[in-house]
Amino acid sequence: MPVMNIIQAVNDALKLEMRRDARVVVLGEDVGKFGGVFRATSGLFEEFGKDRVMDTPLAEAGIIGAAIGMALYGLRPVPEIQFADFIYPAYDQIVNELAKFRYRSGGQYPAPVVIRTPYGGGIRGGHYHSQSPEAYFVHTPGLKVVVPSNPYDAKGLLLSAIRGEDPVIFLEPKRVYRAARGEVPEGDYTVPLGEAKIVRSGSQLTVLTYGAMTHTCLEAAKQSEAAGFDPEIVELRTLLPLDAETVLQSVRKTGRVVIAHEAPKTCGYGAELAALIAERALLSLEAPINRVAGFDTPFPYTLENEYLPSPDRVAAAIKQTATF
Amino acid sequence: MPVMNIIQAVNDALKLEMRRDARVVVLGEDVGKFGGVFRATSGLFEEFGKDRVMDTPLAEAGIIGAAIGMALYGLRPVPEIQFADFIYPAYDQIVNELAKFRYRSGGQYPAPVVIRTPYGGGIRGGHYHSQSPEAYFVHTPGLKVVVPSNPYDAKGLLLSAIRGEDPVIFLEPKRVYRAARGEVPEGDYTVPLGEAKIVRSGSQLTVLTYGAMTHTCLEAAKQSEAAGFDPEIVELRTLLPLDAETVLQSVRKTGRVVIAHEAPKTCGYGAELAALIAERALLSLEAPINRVAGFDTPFPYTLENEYLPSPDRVAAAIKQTATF
Amino acid sequence: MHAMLAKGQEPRSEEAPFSILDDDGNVRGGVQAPEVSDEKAIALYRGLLQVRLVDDRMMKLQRQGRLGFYMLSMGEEATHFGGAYPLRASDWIFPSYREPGAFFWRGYSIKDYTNQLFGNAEDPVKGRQMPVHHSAKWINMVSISSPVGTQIPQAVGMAWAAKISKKEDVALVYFGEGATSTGQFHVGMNFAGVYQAPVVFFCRNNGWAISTSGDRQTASSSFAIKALAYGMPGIRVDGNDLLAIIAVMEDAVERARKGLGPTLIEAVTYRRGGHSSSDDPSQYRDPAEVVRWEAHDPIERWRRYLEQRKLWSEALHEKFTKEITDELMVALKHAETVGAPPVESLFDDVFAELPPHLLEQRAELLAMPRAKSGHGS
Amino acid sequence: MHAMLAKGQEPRSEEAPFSILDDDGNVRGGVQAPEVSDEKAIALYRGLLQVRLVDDRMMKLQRQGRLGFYMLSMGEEATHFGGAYPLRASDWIFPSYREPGAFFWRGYSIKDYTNQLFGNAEDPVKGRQMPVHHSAKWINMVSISSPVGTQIPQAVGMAWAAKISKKEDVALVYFGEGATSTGQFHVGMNFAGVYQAPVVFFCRNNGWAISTSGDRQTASSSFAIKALAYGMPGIRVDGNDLLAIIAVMEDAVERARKGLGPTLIEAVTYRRGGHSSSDDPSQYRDPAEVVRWEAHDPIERWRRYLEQRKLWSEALHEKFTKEITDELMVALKHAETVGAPPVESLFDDVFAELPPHLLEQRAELLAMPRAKSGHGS
Ligand SMILES: Cc1ncc(C[n+]2csc(CCOP(=O)(O)OP(=O)(O)O)c2C)c(N)n1
Ligand SMILES: Cc1ncc(C[n+]2csc(CCOP(=O)(O)OP(=O)(O)O)c2C)c(N)n1
Ligand SMILES: [Mg+2]
Ligand SMILES: [Mg+2]
Repeated sequence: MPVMNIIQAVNDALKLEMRRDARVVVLGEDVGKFGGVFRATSGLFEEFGKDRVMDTPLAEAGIIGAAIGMALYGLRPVPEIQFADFIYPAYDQIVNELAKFRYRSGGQYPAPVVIRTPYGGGIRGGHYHSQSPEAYFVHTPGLKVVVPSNPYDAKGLLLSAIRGEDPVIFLEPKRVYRAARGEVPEGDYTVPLGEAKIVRSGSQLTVLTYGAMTHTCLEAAKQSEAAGFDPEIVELRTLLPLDAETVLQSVRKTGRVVIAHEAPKTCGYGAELAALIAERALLSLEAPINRVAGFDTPFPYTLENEYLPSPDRVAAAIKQTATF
Repeated sequence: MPVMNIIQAVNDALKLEMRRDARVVVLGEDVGKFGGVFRATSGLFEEFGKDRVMDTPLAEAGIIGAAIGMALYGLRPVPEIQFADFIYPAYDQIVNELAKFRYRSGGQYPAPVVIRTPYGGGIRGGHYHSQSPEAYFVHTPGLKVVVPSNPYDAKGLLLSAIRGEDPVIFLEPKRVYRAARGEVPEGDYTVPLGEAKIVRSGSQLTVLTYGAMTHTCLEAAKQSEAAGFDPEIVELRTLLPLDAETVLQSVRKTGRVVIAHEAPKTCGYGAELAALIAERALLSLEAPINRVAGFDTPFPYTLENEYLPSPDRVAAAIKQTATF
Repeated sequence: MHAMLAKGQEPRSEEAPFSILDDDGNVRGGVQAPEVSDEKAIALYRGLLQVRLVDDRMMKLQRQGRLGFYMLSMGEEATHFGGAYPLRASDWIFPSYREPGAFFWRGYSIKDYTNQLFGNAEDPVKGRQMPVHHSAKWINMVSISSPVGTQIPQAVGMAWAAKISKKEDVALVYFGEGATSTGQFHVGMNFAGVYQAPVVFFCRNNGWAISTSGDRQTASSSFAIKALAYGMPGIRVDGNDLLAIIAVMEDAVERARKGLGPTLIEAVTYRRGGHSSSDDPSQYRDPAEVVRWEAHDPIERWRRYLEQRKLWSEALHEKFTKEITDELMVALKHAETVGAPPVESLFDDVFAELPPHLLEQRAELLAMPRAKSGHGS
Repeated sequence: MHAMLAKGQEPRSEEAPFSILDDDGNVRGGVQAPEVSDEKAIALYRGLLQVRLVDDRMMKLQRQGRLGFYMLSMGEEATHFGGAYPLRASDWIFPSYREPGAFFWRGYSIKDYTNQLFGNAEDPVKGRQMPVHHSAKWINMVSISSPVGTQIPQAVGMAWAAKISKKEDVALVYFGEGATSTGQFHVGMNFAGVYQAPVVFFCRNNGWAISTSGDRQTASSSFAIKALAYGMPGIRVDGNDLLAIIAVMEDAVERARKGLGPTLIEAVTYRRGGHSSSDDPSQYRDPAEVVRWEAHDPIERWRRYLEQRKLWSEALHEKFTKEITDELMVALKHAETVGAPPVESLFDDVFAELPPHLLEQRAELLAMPRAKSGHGS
């Protein structure tokens, strides 16, 4: 099986699906001849031409607005937003339009648009190339939200997203775009949306995480292991719909929870996980729910390493929670 | 003391502050001669003229973008967004610009803009005249978020917001714009941001709420009282910064929590409250944390009464939690 | 081509908009009028009349408290039909909330219309949206949205998709002059220019956006001139002159279908009523303005034109009025008796299939005692 | 007035942009050049040179891995000075990331500049933003933002505030031609037209937005023509001709200050380098294009003009080069030795005062072992 990084896996999924389904088109800033600033759409323009791989003017509202119109007409657009930080000019189109089209038309007009966008910190990009906006979308009924952490899932989840009938926000962890490498089957396969994965089994406490933070948590687990702790790590993969069963089962087993994400803590996705657990598994809890998250400040530049939850910080939280 | 409704109290605050401080200006769609679609700016144009009460073209991004520029220059703009549902074209200006200006400029450029906007359901407005977007703003570092429920607080909080040095999202509960009436002192007074209020003392369980839902919860409390329950109701008034002390004290006292808001449940503000409690007061909890919220669907039209958390639903949650 | 300006030629607001019929229904000298068959000309009259009669009734119902909300289009009816008439059935329309006639022209029934207004169990949008927010996929009428301007880039996307798919379909998108101030207008127009998408932008300049007059929206000399910023032709047309609108639309649709790209049409008309049933325009504008515009009524002008063509009679008018009124009465009676959509439908169509959390929330709601839900008021 | 088009007059892209100096630095016949004193003319030369030398050095440092990120403006330097020069110190500038010369002209030191690039403890923005995102309130230079176009309505608001406050201050806002595609451009321009705000919109049309060429941004015949959509004058100027830019800016600033409203300037220039240090333009454009534009270098042109005025000498050039280089070396050495901002500063300036949750988070972080933080690379 070929070894790929996440960018290559995304690229592979796009190529595969565009060959399989003539309705799939790609649009965005610099996605054409140039292949995207992260090269995720590289080679598509050459293979599929300008009618299916479209360089757009610099306007995210136009990219998503046009993608909605295309989807209504029957295409399967997969727009790229160059950085998640630049998705906000399209926020109205996403939150008021894309998310509500099927519902508000009484089911007449589905709008299956898959928005791909790199998110998160760790590339020294300051606050405009580092944000993690997942909570904004999870809180918006009508959107599915997917965050892979590795090439295998990236390809399989993206294929599921494009073949699904719903709008999807597909957040790509740019910090590990190239660093996360792994075997990826060459042909067709899918990873279903809505299924979490236990990436490390453990008995003592549950770590809930997703995206680039999965790697941070795995590193933290190594430290914790060395210190005699045995955390279970659940990688959510899909934030909405959430695989609540897998989460709750793990929590009921361990009775202790650490939640880790990069986004600011207050009202982040971790809040929802904590609330769910406090609602459904309270009696299993033996320790306070511990959130390790970005601080409630804009994303900084120089102090990025202090801002981002590090393996040390996660390991400290594991220790604190396990020994509570 | 004069009796006012919330609209009159907001209007009174604006007039008072515009007389007191020549830097205060108001801008938005139809806020001028017409006095705003809810009449909250009525009479301002006549008194302060077109240079301080500005009808704008139909563009929320322009309203907020221009307000930012005015604030940088030293004015105190209080823009109105006609309905919170139409705030999204300005989302980029709010989330990427307004919220980060002071921070990103190293403290050189504060941007004290107070955005007033009516929010929430209950006026048969369907999903585009009913949304409750507070969580989107609470999750954005750099913004304060305020939600009054009555005329006294509306005036006092708005005056604090305008006199403060930070950007504020000031969400007005339009469902009770006219229905919530009460005595309002004529002259100057403020209600500080960041202080919750116990609107009903009780011993048995804590209900956390804000905005129009405060009234729903008070009604529910009457039902509950009749059924022999004794809930304490904490009205938050400011969502960010949160008065965590008052919340946690009440929870430590009662050991049981119901959280009520109109916004969709998943990743709503209630999630943050639940997470905070599960982090800081877990050992005091005697029952699962119960969230009563809007369902995770777009806001409907005909079935609005089914969608909105009713006094019955809150009372049922109180019973369930109290008897757990 | 009847009236199209050459690319880059500059329309000016001082210039009178393109017009074919004068207020008395005479074809002006020197202009070439489009051919409209007797049958179609009469059908258009019936359509215009239907919008006026339906609007009138609904405003009354709203005042009586039998209907929650309404938006009427009195005085702007010609824009509904002038836009829709020159299109094929396979073309798509992205309407705003003030073009019910475009729905009717394509066969949306008064019954559909009324059921939507009442948000009842037979409402095509299942009671999900406010009154006047229709959606009718079976006739390629796209779901109306409240947020102003959002449909503009969507229409461009649809048109561009048609081009990519090698179909001949054209998009028509309606919006008010207020919408030209939104960022959405700009990005939509700009994309259309760049991709030469087969789309017609139809700006109903009715002079007002709620209480804001057109001259507060922009300092440009007209709305049509904005087309130059996107390398497309823009044209001003008398929005109360159905024949003139048909003419400029025929040109624009032909250009689009031939692959010659988009066009902006500014139809100059007037919002004679309030913005909506919640609005009282006497608070912000001179009633004399309304009176002046009554003299240019688009329906009366079309009537006189038909008279000139010997197609109109009092009897025909009475017949249409009675047919429409009867249909309306039956529809209203029906709409008011049909109940609300089932409670469980609240959770449908958020996604293609109900995910676990919505299944749970549905079960939770169904287990509760039923809330009072007054549909239609 | 040197070159301003009358309101409503239409600029065309086929027309050559307004120009005063030819490539040899001669004043073209028949045009009236603005007066620039000997002293200022020389100072402008020094400024141009400083940008070029600083850019050059920083790109090298970036390649060596000593600097995290950089954006250079090679070939576009005349726009920095042509924009800033005609303003008063009390006027405000809303820059994009590609006008460092405007900062320098107002007295921002190479040391400030370098500290910002390294995000160290002396960085005026406290290490909060990426390199090249300066902010200098003491000289009315507004904080640079990455999101393209957001500064445009902000500049309008500031200008409008000045007007309301009965001050004479004018706003200048810079942006690339790519930014004209954003909704922000549209709403900003439109507000400025409606309120007749004293603002000058300065579009640096450098041909490229990352890999996207100007003709993919819009189908309009020029960028300047877009002014017509907002009822303001638009003018194209040779963006490599400092004297011509000064001329059109003087007109625009004069109009703004007199209460005659906003102006759009399109300065036609060329981005000779990559978009940023992360970009490799050979992947998407013909290197011959770059070579062609080298012949129109704005600094060389100004040098020849000075030569004509007998103001330039090799010795002067050497002197400036040495001064600048020395200053730069000192600044760099300093910047690399100054440490990172203190950890606790992470929580400052989110709000005017630290609210309880940030006090807690700060305490939490300070209690942790210190993370490795490599500023400057
Ligand atoms: C983005 C947005 N902002 C504000 C509103 C509130 N609003 C509804 S209609 C309207 C005026 C629209 O005027 P125009 O575009 O001229 O259309 P008309 O009503 O005249 O047909 C406004 C401000 C809205 N629906 N959407
Ligand atoms: C809203 C937004 N979308 C995308 C980007 C990514 N981006 C940064 S610069 C740029 C191109 C800008 O081109 P132009 O406006 O012509 O300015 P130039 O770089 O040529 O000076 C893009 C697409 C961004 N910063 N902001
Ligand atoms: Mg209008
Ligand atoms: Mg450019």
